[in-house]
Amino acid sequence: MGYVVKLEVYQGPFDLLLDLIAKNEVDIWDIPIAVITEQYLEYLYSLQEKDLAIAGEFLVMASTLIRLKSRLLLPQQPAQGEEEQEEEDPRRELVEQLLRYKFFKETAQFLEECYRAASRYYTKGQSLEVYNLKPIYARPVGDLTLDDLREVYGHLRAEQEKEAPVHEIFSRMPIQERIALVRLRLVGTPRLSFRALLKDCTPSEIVGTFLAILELVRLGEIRVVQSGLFGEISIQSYLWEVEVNS
Amino acid sequence: MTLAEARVIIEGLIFAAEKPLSAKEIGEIMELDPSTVDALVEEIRKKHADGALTIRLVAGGYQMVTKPELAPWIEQLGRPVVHAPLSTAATETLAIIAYEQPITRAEIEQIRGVRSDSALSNLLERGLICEVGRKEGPGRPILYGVTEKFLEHFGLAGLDELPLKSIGQ
Amino acid sequence: MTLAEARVIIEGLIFAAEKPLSAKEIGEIMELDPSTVDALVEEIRKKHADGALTIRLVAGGYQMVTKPELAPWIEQLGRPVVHAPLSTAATETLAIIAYEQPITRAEIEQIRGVRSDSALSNLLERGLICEVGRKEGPGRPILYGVTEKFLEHFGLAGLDELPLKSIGQ
Repeated sequence: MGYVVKLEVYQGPFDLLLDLIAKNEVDIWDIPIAVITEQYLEYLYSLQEKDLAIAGEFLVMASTLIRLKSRLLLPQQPAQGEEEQEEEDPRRELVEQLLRYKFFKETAQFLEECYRAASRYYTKGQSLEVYNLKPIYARPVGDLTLDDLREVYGHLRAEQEKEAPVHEIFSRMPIQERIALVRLRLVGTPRLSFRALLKDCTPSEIVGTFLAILELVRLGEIRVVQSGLFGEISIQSYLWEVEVNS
Repeated sequence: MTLAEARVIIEGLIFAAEKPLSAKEIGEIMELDPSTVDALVEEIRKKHADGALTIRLVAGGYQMVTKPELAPWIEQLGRPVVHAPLSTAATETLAIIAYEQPITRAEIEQIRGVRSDSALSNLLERGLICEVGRKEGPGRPILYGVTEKFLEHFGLAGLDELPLKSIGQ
Repeated sequence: MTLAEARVIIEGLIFAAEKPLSAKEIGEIMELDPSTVDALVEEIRKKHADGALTIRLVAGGYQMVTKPELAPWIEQLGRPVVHAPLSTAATETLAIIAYEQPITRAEIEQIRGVRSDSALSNLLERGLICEVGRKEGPGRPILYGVTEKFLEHFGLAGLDELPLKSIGQ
């Protein structure tokens, strides 16, 4: 006489534990850890028998339960003479996590009901094609005031007096980042073609890469070799040579 | 503009809009008080009492929809399901984000007790959540929040329609 | 199914369908005679006489639309009112143009020290600046100036009402 093990799908170890607690009709604040641990492990074994993979989180919880069980088995040493100290229940943290999860699990069920109700309402099937105009700006400058404008302008002029304008070409990709990229590409490679380095680069990235290479040459990290006029430019790493020779 | 004319215009606007229209948005277009808009929407609902349509409040806006009892008939049209149901994992993840936003992936996983990256990427892809910033601290992890589409998916007028969270229940 | 019920279902179907629905298609779903469908659609039209919606026959099918006289209102929907604040780049650019106009893009970039083309196109799109001519010289670059909309927004009668430049304040 066989019986069918009903394999329920649990969202995770909390879900499984909550189900075991409900089935055993026990108080969540007073979980019989020994019983629940046994049933929890049984469930995992049943999965194993079915050759089902057990997610790591379930195993972590199993070890937590076993640790809890052994802690509860150890006799508590009553503090003699002193006023009775409230021992922290070792199960407390787990229960709080379970309750927290339980709330969201129930909210998810509430949301599923909302969805079932909402999906019975249908919106209109066709959009009226004609209203694809550009946005208008009711307040084209937002909260900007005249004084703001004057201030901004004043600052700009003051800045300009101080120093000659410098074009920030590389606002998106500072040269430091480019240098890091080139270094990264050179890891474990004796040489790299300049062209390969520029693949898929925007113009400002190309300029940035070029400057990065000059900087790396200056730092003595690389040398740049060109076989002939208009030939492939090859970037060679000194660091790699050092690595190989050492 | 008489109130009756205003009522007709509001009906037209709600019908034609591609997304739920708030009383404020309608009010701005028509130069009307949002509370007047609300009252007129109520009138429109009444006028449609014996018809197929109604106006529901979803994601903070008004949207014209068919009455739910017509669903079996509408299904026969074979419209593709716009809002396919979510997996339990995704719904749980959404529930957490709705209450705890802004929240990181690690914090969500802490609550659910399981990895949630595929649920998250599913929700992002469907536009039900979005990145709302970065948390200060190591790695500056992404913070997630729910979108208006979330409310629409579940037919909620706003987040305050979610059940009260009684701490330590 | 009573005729009144059928009328409501037809209204819902036409509203929810993704394309204009012919009387024949409706009749097939509802097991009704196409001529009955036509008659019921006529009734629906009448029920909407004092509302915003009507049903028109297009490409051999029925389609629910707003009444034509509402068009000017509906058009407002396609033009979302944007209260987007100006970016810092756009604000700086606007300030420069207000004080230095007529001015070329290159001159603006000289002052700001950074490229300003997207700021310029943003301001053009918002109607705050416009092209006011061409500068003599190589390439004859476009000269920009502020618009009446700019003056209107800041409540200025003219440019001479701009606050005095206080440089290095």
